[in-house]
Amino acid sequence: MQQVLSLLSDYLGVLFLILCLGLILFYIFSGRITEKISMRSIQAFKHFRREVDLAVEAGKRLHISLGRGSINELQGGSAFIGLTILDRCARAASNSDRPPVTTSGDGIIMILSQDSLQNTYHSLATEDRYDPTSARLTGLTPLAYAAGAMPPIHDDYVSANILAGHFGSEVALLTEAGERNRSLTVGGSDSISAQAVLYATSDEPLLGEELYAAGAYLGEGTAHTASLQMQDIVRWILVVSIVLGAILKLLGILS
Amino acid sequence: MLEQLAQLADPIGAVIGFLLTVMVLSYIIGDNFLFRLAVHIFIGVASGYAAVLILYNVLWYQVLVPVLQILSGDKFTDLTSYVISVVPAVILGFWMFTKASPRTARWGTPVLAFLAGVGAATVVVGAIRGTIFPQVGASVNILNIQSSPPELNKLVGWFINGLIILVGTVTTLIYFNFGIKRQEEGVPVQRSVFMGYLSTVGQGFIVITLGVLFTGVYIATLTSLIDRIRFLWDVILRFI
Amino acid sequence: MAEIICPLCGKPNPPELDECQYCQAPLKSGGFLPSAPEDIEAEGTSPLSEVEDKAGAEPSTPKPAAYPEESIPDWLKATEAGFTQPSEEEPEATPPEDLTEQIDSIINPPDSTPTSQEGAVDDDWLDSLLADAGAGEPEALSNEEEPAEKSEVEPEPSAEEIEQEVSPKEEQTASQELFDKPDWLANLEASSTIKLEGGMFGAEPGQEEIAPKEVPEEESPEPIDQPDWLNKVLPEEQPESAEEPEEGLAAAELPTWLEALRPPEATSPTGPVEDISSAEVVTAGPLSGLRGVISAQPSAIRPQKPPTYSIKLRVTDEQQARMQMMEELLADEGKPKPLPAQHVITSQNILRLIIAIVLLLPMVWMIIGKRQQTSMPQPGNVPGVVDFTQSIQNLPPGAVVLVAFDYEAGFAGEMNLAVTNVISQLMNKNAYLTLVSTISSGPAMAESVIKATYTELGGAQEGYVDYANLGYIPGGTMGLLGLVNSPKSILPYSLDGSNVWAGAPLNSITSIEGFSAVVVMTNDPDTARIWIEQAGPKLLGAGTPLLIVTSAQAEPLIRPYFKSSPAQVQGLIAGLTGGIAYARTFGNTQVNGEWDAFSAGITISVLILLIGSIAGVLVKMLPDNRKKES
Amino acid sequence: MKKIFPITNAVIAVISGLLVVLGYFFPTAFGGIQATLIGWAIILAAFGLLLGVFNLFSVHWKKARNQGTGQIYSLVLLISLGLTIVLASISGPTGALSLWLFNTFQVPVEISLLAVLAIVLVYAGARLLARRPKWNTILFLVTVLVVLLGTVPLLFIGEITPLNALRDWITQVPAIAGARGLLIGVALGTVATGLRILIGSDRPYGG
Repeated sequence: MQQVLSLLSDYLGVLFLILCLGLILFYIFSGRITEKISMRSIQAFKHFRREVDLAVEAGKRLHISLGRGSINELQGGSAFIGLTILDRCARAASNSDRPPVTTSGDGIIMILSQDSLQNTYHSLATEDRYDPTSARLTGLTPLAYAAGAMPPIHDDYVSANILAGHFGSEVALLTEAGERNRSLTVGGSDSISAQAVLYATSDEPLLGEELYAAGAYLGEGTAHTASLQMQDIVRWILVVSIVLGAILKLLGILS
Repeated sequence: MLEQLAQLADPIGAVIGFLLTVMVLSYIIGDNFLFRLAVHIFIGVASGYAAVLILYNVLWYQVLVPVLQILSGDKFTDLTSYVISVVPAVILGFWMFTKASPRTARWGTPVLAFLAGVGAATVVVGAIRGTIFPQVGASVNILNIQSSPPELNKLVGWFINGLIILVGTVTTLIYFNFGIKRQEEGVPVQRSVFMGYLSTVGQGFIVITLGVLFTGVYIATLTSLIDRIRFLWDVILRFI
Repeated sequence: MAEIICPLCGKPNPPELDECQYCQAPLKSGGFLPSAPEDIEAEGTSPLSEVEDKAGAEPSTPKPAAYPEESIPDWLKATEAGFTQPSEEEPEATPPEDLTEQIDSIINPPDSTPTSQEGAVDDDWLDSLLADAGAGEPEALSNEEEPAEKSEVEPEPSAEEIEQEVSPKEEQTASQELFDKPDWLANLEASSTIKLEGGMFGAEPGQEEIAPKEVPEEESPEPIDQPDWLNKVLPEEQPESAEEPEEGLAAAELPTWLEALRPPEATSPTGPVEDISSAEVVTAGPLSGLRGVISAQPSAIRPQKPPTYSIKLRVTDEQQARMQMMEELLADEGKPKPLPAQHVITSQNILRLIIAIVLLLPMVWMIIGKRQQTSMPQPGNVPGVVDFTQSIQNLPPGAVVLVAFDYEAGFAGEMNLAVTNVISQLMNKNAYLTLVSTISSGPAMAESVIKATYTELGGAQEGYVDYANLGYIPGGTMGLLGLVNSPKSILPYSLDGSNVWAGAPLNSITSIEGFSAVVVMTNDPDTARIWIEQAGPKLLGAGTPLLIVTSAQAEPLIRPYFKSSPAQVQGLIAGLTGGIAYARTFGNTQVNGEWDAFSAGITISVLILLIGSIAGVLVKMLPDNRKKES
Repeated sequence: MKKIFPITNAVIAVISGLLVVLGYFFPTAFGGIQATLIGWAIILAAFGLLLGVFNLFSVHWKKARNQGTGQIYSLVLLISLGLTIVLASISGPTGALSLWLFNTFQVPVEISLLAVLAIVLVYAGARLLARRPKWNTILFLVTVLVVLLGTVPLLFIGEITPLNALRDWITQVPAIAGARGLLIGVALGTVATGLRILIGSDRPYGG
């Protein structure tokens, strides 16, 4: 029993990974995203969609900030989801008078955001409107990045700020600039300290893992909806494991 | 504290620090010319220093110094590992420079695909081994009988606290459940009653956590504000 | 042999050709007029005979297949010669008077009254003429009403040529033959009268006046058989305008921009092409008595280069103005509209200013007065401080300690009190400090703290020597994982370029558990968690203490690791409270009013939050705000 | 040609990601290639930083050339960026000149920016209930007040011992429970995001 458990614990990571991957592929290819399942409403994404349309109509600009996480680190996950949101925003607002501008605090993320913008304009056959300086690196340290992202919020007629990526407490500088500029701020992060600050200072905070559901709520494709269903199933597996494990530990069965 | 030491050594630095502090604190009144000037100076200095340091540590020491050692005939331990682990990276690095211009940007995409692949793998494994397993393990061990305090009164407190942490962790996870079973057509989508209660409890725990973290951040910023007031006063005292 | 002039387009053609090389009009078969006799024999049939057969509308005397030479009247040959070889042969003269009287009678029949609108009158008598002449469908002829076009195309002999050609003797014979004249001649006269009508001899500027001749009346000539080639030619030339526009279809209103695009010549003629009422009447020659006949002078028939239509649009000023306006409209489309600037003074800004003043004043007061009345935190009351102190005390002298400077410069204000005290304790132990950092501002912060702390301890001027600043660990989590396994491979050199792993004391260290203690100074809870989860298990196994100095914002997330059993973190100092408590453990208390200012700030903050929340809700419940809300 | 490029990019991402994952879980077989790929990624991150500084320079160079409000700020940024790179390169990252620049410009401004946040956060806290009048906002504010009151002895009132105990309990029990739930949830989202890239469904590299 002990050897099985120790073997299991060595390869637990692989098993967990295979479980997650299998569930995603199952939902993608079987198309079994059952109609019976729908997603709970998240206020922030409703506001987000309406704000994108208002920005285009009012001739204002969208500001998408991707944080300062590097993709070589654990914080890169939130940067990837920020790029997904950027792609959706750029697609919706590219024909606005003032196309969207994106800021970030990491070199690789800045290049990926330039790529994302350029491909969006290319796919809409409006590549001549693409301006490489609309994707900006504003600073290389956390507070330099936040301070550098404030002027675009104040100057560029921004109507909505979407903060999606890895932040620290410096995210309050961005929400403050948005507040003073009277523009809507929708914010989410993988750092829970930043989530606490966003909860108090932004108009529409994204709590916990709601940021990672952006792809599914903004209609980025079946892969996003499938991975959301994977998260729900794995969540219940973890809940059951925690409760069972705690009971067994309490009873002393498990050492 | 650090500034007191700086003042002893460098009055000019202290005066510049004083001016920059006042210019930045003026943002409390509103966005103004002084604040922007100070912020742009700071961004230039901070980004410049970070660029020099990272290039120094990575490009200078890991890429160029071994080459200089080879050229100067110095015994260099492992040429093969250098060729394997550094030369391809430098080639990929210069290839990535095609991203500098929109026209050639398309050619640099393979390098970014590689970086995204490696980054995604790190992120996935880091999340599994660095967060999920440790946090689940800690939650499971919260009521581990072997780590229970021997005294009876402490035991009760330990058990109640453990139970609350267990319930809090589980209900917080349940609150974020995205999928909702649709009863029938036309009925607005809602959670089941039992799930509703669990989610509400979870939401309570989440809000308490965010409250505690918000307070921590606020205390840190308040301390910084006190430090700035003391620094300004120390510089004033020094020059009066 | 001389070149043949094409009767249709007037261009010279080689004699051997049957058709004009330019406009494919038949040369030999005589266009309007039969070509030279030899051509006819050569072909065996004469086009005219064909015409007659085809015309066949009226039962006419059967003509021999080929049209014999003798039956062509001399005057006509002469005129044809005039057409084809004006210079060489001597045209046979035909008495002009008889011809013109004939033609006059046709032009001015007894009942017709020439009116100013010649076009309308000519049409009626013409129809009647054609009906008499029995020339097939009236339309065919009526198609000839467009003299303007024909005259442009047909090179006609000028009046002088005809006069020279027609000698008095021929006139005599010509007039007799008129009575039983062949159909083609009738057609010719009909068409020529039309031409005359059409102004064949238009009044050439500078020509002398030719007095109009009285044309004797004649019976209406036999009906003229319409030559087949004329039917072929004429229907093609039938301009659309000839068809009567169906009722009910209003003339299409062309849009101005289309109107501007049309070349000037193409505009359809509303009035008569040319007003020939003022032209003089021909006095001599077969066409005498006709008005507006185009003279056959070479100067009259000037071979013209086909008119070039300029593609320059005729654009009026109004259209120019409209185009300008359109361009401005399009340009405006691209330009983003300037939006109203936000005004600075708003109720929110004022509220913000009041809160700032209320919060700042008491703290400034405490700092200025260096007030020290609030009870300081005791080391024992702050969990983690005592353990931290003990872990440092337990270090052997000269111990090798890994110190990670992972806090941002912004948090220096809060954390430097604790950091400098920890570093001074380590310096007192003569510990060898190995400085690393996972953030870019770390190495500079580490170097500054080492120098400042050593100076404060009253150390020698050249500074503390027992340390190595290895600088920045690139790659975040991955780099840290590498450092845990093999610090040497990740950071082979110190920042000043020396290979510190070669000599003591670092040469004995192969992995992270080789250090006597690991002190991590960070403000970010994630960074602390990565250190604990990546390095923790190995350090725990080796009994190496993991000590953390952090900010107040990270304390809630790190404390569980300190309280877990076994503790993954063996010592914790958090924020200003932890820093002051740690400083007090070895008597280093500062009297600068910071703690009292901190206490005042917290108290005022609580009041602001309470009052602000309650006031905000009350303001919201006011009736007008509620209306605005709904 | 149009289809080949995206597919090759996706294949590169999937294969390199797969090798690194295998390296983590089967270090003996794939550990070497994983370390090499990660080493490349670290060096490429430095090249990425160079491109980032180039972008920072070109954005502000463009602003400096155009007339407008941002012109002088961009000029100031370009001058301070250039001077710092030159001076820090000459004196080295921990040279006297670099430390002077760091302590004179970077440290005071960063601390002052955090100090400004103090006003921002207390103002946001004061307006939160009016903005979002719900039960969880009240619970949030009560938590903040309790933790603040338990952190330090109050002016004129001094220390309120029960509040200290309540503060410790709140920060060590419910807060930890919520934090664990949040961290596990965020980690699940991160795994889902990373897996979408590893199966080539998400292509943030503009495939």
